[in-house]
Amino acid sequence: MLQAIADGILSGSIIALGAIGLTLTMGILRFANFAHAELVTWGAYMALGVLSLTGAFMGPLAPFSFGVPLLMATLVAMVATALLALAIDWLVYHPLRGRANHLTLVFGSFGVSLLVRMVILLLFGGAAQYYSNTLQIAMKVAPGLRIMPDQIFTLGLTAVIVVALHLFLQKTRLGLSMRALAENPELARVNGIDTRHVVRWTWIIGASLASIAGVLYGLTVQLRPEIGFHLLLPLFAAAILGGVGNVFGAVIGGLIVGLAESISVLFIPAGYKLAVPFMILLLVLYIRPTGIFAGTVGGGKS
Amino acid sequence: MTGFAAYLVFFLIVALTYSIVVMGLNIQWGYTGLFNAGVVGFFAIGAYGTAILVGPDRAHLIGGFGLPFPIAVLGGMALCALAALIVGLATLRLREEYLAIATFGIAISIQLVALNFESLTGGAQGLVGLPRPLFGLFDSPASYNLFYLGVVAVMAGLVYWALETAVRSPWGRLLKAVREDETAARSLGRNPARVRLEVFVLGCVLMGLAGGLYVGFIGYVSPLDFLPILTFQIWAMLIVGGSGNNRGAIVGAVGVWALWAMSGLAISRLLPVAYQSQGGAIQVILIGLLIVLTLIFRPRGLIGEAESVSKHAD
Amino acid sequence: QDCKIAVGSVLSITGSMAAIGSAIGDAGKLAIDHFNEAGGVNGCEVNYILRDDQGSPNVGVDAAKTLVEIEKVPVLLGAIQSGVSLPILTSVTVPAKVTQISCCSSAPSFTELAKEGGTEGYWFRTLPTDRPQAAVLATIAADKGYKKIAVIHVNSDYGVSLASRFRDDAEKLGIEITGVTPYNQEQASYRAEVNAALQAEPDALFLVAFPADGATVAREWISFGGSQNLILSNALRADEFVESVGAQYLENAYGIDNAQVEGDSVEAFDASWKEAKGSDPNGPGLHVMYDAAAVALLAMEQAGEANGTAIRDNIRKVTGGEGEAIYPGVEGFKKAKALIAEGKPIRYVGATGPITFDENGDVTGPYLIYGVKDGELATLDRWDKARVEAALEKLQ
Amino acid sequence: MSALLDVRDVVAGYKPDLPIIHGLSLTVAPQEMVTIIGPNGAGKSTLIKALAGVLTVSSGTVRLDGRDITNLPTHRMAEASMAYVPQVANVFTTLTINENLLVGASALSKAEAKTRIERGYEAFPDLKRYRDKKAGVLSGGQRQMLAVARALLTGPRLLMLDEPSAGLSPLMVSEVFERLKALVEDGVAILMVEQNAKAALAISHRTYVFAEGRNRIDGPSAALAEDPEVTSIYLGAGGRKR
Amino acid sequence: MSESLPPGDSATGPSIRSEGARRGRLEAAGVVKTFGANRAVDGVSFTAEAGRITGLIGPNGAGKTTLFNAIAGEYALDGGSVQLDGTEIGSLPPYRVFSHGLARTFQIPRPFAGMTVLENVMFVPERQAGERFWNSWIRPGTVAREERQNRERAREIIEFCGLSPVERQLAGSISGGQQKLVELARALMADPKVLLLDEPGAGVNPALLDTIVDRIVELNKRGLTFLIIEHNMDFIMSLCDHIVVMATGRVIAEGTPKEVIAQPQVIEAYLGGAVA
Ligand SMILES: Nc1ncnc2c1ncn2[C@@H]1O[C@H](COP(=O)(O)OP(=O)(O)OP(=O)(O)O)[C@@H](O)[C@H]1O
Ligand SMILES: Nc1ncnc2c1ncn2[C@@H]1O[C@H](COP(=O)(O)OP(=O)(O)OP(=O)(O)O)[C@@H](O)[C@H]1O
Ligand SMILES: [Mg+2]
Ligand SMILES: [Mg+2]
Repeated sequence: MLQAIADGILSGSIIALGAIGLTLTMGILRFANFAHAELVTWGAYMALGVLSLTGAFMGPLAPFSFGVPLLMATLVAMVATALLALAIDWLVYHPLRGRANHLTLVFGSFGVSLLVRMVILLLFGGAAQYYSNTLQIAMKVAPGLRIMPDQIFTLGLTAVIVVALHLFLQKTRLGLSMRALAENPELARVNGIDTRHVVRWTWIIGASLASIAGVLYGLTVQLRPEIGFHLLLPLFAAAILGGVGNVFGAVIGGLIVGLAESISVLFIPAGYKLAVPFMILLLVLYIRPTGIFAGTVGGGKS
Repeated sequence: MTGFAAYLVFFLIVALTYSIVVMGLNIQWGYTGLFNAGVVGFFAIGAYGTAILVGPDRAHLIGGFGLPFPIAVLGGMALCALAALIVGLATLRLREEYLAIATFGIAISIQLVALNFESLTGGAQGLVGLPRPLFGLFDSPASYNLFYLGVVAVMAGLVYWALETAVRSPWGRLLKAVREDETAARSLGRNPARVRLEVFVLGCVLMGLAGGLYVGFIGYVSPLDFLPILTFQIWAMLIVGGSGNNRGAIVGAVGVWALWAMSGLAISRLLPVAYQSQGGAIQVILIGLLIVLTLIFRPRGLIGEAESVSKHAD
Repeated sequence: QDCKIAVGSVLSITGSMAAIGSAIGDAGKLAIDHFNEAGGVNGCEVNYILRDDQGSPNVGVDAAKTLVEIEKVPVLLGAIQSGVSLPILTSVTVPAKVTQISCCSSAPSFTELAKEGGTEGYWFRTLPTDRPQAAVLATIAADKGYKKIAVIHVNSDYGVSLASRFRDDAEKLGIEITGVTPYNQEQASYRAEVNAALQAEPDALFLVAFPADGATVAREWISFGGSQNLILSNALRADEFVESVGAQYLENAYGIDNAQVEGDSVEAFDASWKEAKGSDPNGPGLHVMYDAAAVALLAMEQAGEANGTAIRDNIRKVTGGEGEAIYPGVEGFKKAKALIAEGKPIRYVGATGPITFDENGDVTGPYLIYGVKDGELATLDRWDKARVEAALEKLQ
Repeated sequence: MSALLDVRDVVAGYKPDLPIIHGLSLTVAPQEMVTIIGPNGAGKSTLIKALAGVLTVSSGTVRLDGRDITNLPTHRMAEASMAYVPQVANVFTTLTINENLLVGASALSKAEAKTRIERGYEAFPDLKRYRDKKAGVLSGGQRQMLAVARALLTGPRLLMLDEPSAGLSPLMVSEVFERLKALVEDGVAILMVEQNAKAALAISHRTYVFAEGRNRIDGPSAALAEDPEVTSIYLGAGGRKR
Repeated sequence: MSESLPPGDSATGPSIRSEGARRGRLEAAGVVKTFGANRAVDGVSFTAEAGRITGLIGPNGAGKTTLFNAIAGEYALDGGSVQLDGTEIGSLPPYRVFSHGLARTFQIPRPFAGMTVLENVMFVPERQAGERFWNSWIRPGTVAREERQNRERAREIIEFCGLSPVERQLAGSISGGQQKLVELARALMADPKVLLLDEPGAGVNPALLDTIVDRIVELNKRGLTFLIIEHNMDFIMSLCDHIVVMATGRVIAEGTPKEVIAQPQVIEAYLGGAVA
């Protein structure tokens, strides 16, 4: 049980990390971006590409399983993912934005997600890949409780990112512009906000977060062209549980999803595990149709 | 009848079956604005419901009632209605993306039940050897397919007529009003929750009907038939055809399915053998491109929303 | 050569089986290339048409229908998943009287369908059913002295039936099964399943999986301190799996596969694969796919005509029996063509060793026990038909 | 007096092939308050939107202080020292009052923004009371105040208002109008659309009367208020007793 | 502009119910609606007598719209009760309140943006047979007949509101003032016992407003009860029999128009120097 809880929290933190980027773009650009998952995958593969090009997986930074090269590769991946997001926005979302029906963008993202996933498949092949072939053996921290250092790292990183992002949204002008754009693009423009500029930054931040999530996922699990796609549901569940646009909410949502999955297996047949986050989601939405925390970008204050 | 004609018959059976699903979705999304992303779940309930009722008795399975096919399909539809009622009561308060994720989750859960509830659904193995209606009366599989195409076409035509008539009456206006502004509709004496539930159930029942027809044709169901990708395919059909228009729904179903099938054929013919194994990915890329390009250049789909709902308003 | 014969194949190139699908496709193509080099079938060049089913029955059925009706293939190779093969069989190949040979669909339902007459004899598969696999694995586990075994299996027809047979057999041999945990394919992580299975601290883990997901499960299992006594299903005999998990953790692992270890026929295949691909043919489905294609081609040659019914009726004439042994590769096929031309009986001994189809289209054959030695997949033991049957006998 | 805003033969609309404004010309001098009145659907809001860059001008020119600002991107209008308050949806309901004002001040330095916002609060004490509340909870009139307050933050030379008095209580109407008058005295030119024609004509210098996307009548407000044609068709009787 | 009233029609219910039968006494007693700590409506009691035009005025943020929402069922009451002709409607959802004969307009217009103006208005009548989907299959004749009558009436009301030129435009793409008129048109189409108008005049051209005043007077003569929020004092003064003044969630004055505007607290809170 203890192990299941620890595990749920830790795998929840990866979900949380992905969900932050999703909730942000969803809140500000006002559509459910189904292609967000592909940004996660893209980020993970870009880091792999950098690693294999530079050929380096130098000595890991104990006690973690990764070292400086992966951190550098992650930075490159963040840039590459942001570029991809900007390109997609320019080619697809921009022409679609401002259409009467904002779900047009959702459908556009269906299409984009198919495209990007298949391009990754063509570029990198379908087989599973890893950043490192050495297995990290979990440390026994208490009787019946084992934890991997990488997981602690993930948890810590998530916490740092959330706080930073929250401060960014609440305290900076760009953050305020993002929240204004989220509500009423035309009014934002009338008020002197260059919405294209804000949209660009939203993508850059969202995509960078996605790529970090992708790398961490690849680090603790594995790389395959479908990883993002299969993370999609937990990501959405987390974002919605927390209330769209609410970064703290996304983290809480991610943890709930992670915990629910890992604890549920102890009580119900594992075959139904996939349904558990949804049942929780349904329950929460039934009581609070806007998620646990009412969803507006930045969240927190009322 | 062989060759291309035989394939065409086969193709149309499948495409028209999907067109019924798309019409069901159209009534939900195109007219009422319900973002049902769990299409495949209701298709599955209709299919399994029919399969369990029509199937022969088997020792290790609970079902196997061996009922006549039409009754089994009706049973499958009734089951769908019940499921949609329950799902609808739980989720229809949610807006757009929220509803989408909730229904998506429900579809996954339905598929998991199909996968894990072995004694009822046959589990991962599925239900095998289901009788096909009136199969014995035909001397060749080809003529049987022709007959089945007739059945499916008549059903699709009936559904089209029924929906088109209903949608171009005040009922259609009611759906649109609920879609546009629920608060206003409520202040004008309508109960949007009831309207949405009604439409949701109706749409899902149509999906169930299509599921039943699918089972009758393939003679087999397994959880693999109901992967989430099918929901995406159905949505692509609706978008390409043009939501808010039943003709668009049919055109979209046939068109997208044709593209899907034809692109496979074209790729297997044109692509050098050494690259054949990339063909699948290219095919999916084509579908992705189709969706994106349609949205950009024909935002209302091939046919687009009918301008005025009620024919009486002209 | 100006005539052409098309052979169709429906496999999962994308979708959930993408990781293994395209290599399987290559194995089929290899057999056809070999045959073409040997002179083609009845003097005609064989054209291999591969279609993707994307892991979905609806796409697979449509692809199969195109192959049968438009490309006019007399024989269809595939699909991988039973859930795709079955609807193709019932709604495409049987009605059109086209022979279907699958490399990889292991569901018992095919046997049942065949017994009911539903396949009309058009169905064959070159991999053995799970019954003997489970028996052999359980027997070895008992010999090794494992007392408590946990089972984690992929939640598909393949996983479910192999896991449940293994459970029955192991329990008959006095082994305690501490839990049978299914996992759904392609999830973010299997930590929860692994933890659940770990609760009872079993001596060993029986893992029924495909290489990609299987590696994830195995890595998490080992990371969290699970026993390194692993029992592996046949689909895990793949370099990809060994590399992903790390060979050092697999020293105590053993698994089963349905190929003859040595013998000229197997070496013939391995060598020609290596020549074509530059690597060893380690991966699920390669040997069996090659054999599926080879059997189809030989039957066509034997029949002297390329139609489904003729192929169906001639498959048993070129396998089993008392004829002269034919091995994989160009030379083998040349020899076969010559013998057939002379009207002499042949007997295909394939990449998986001798093949015999029973009346339901199922194959029976010998097994190998694989493991990891010196960082590579290695063969630890072999079980011939007699030994397998003895084990089965004991479990009756 | 050379015009601050010089609009010449502007054609604009929502769809390219369906102009709503058919070649309209109008001027606003510095420190002048100009009113536009006209029936519902005459194209008043459409014109203002076109001037503010929300809609595309398909022909004609718009000059501000001699500079051609036709079809300048909306967000750069503020730089061109022009502010616009839309008729509907003119506050960010999910932001607090204070944040709404901050958005309006995004072109200013932080310190400058702060002092100007404080000045805004002095002018509209109601807003100060709610400064940390989401604007979504404000009443219709309170929103109107917020929108005007925000538009004034950047110290524009030309302020365009689409029905600033709609929904305001009589007390607030006179307050807002007083404030607009004071602004004009401080050097701001105002172009506003009003249906509260009586009050608008009373304080503005000149008035344009629109109908069907065209400029029907224009002239000094005082004169138009007396014009019988304008009165009967556009101003109404101002409420007959029953 | 047509000043005539839509003809009555027996099949869809007469557009104007026969006098006498029409009542519509709305009585609010101690109505409370709070948002968190904010008591937006804080114990409001008043009566809108049947057949009268009652005005509701007060400073911005006084709680007038909130009171409307509470009466119409949009908000659940936090205290007090609302009765329509003696029937408690305070706890009913909006669609039930409407069925009891109370219709309202929104201060910020809520047209069905994706429907034409005509459809917006035709939507209004309740209990249309065609709103049951099976009726279009089994009783197409009835549906068509009803629709014809419905359309005639809708057209007249649209013409009256000056919306004929945009009848076929989507209600989302007409001007702000026109959207307000669509609100009014829908309310008129509803033919209720009591009609709540939230600032019907704001944004409406004054000339058109005059004819709206006439219309309201005429409908009122036939027995329709009105409760009107409006800041246009000319409008209020010329129309209302009775005025209720609210400020900070409470009723601060009540009486005939003349009485009310003379009261110092009303002048201070609401009118300022702008007394008409
Ligand atoms: N949904 C809500 N949540 C919280 N507070 C609200 C909400 N709606 C209104 N309020 C508050 O209640 C008070 C009354 O608002 P209301 O809209 O009823 O005013 P009003 O009298 O209609 O004013 P106006 O004449 O400006 O329209 C205001 O202070 C407003 O901030
Ligand atoms: N969003 C829109 N999309 C398309 N057409 C529109 C839109 N808004 C207005 N129109 C058209 O433009 C015409 C003029 O609208 P506009 O808003 O300019 O009128 P207005 O003079 O401001 O009227 P009001 O006093 O009622 O606000 C309308 O009659 C309508 O036909
Ligand atoms: Mg306007
Ligand atoms: Mg109000």
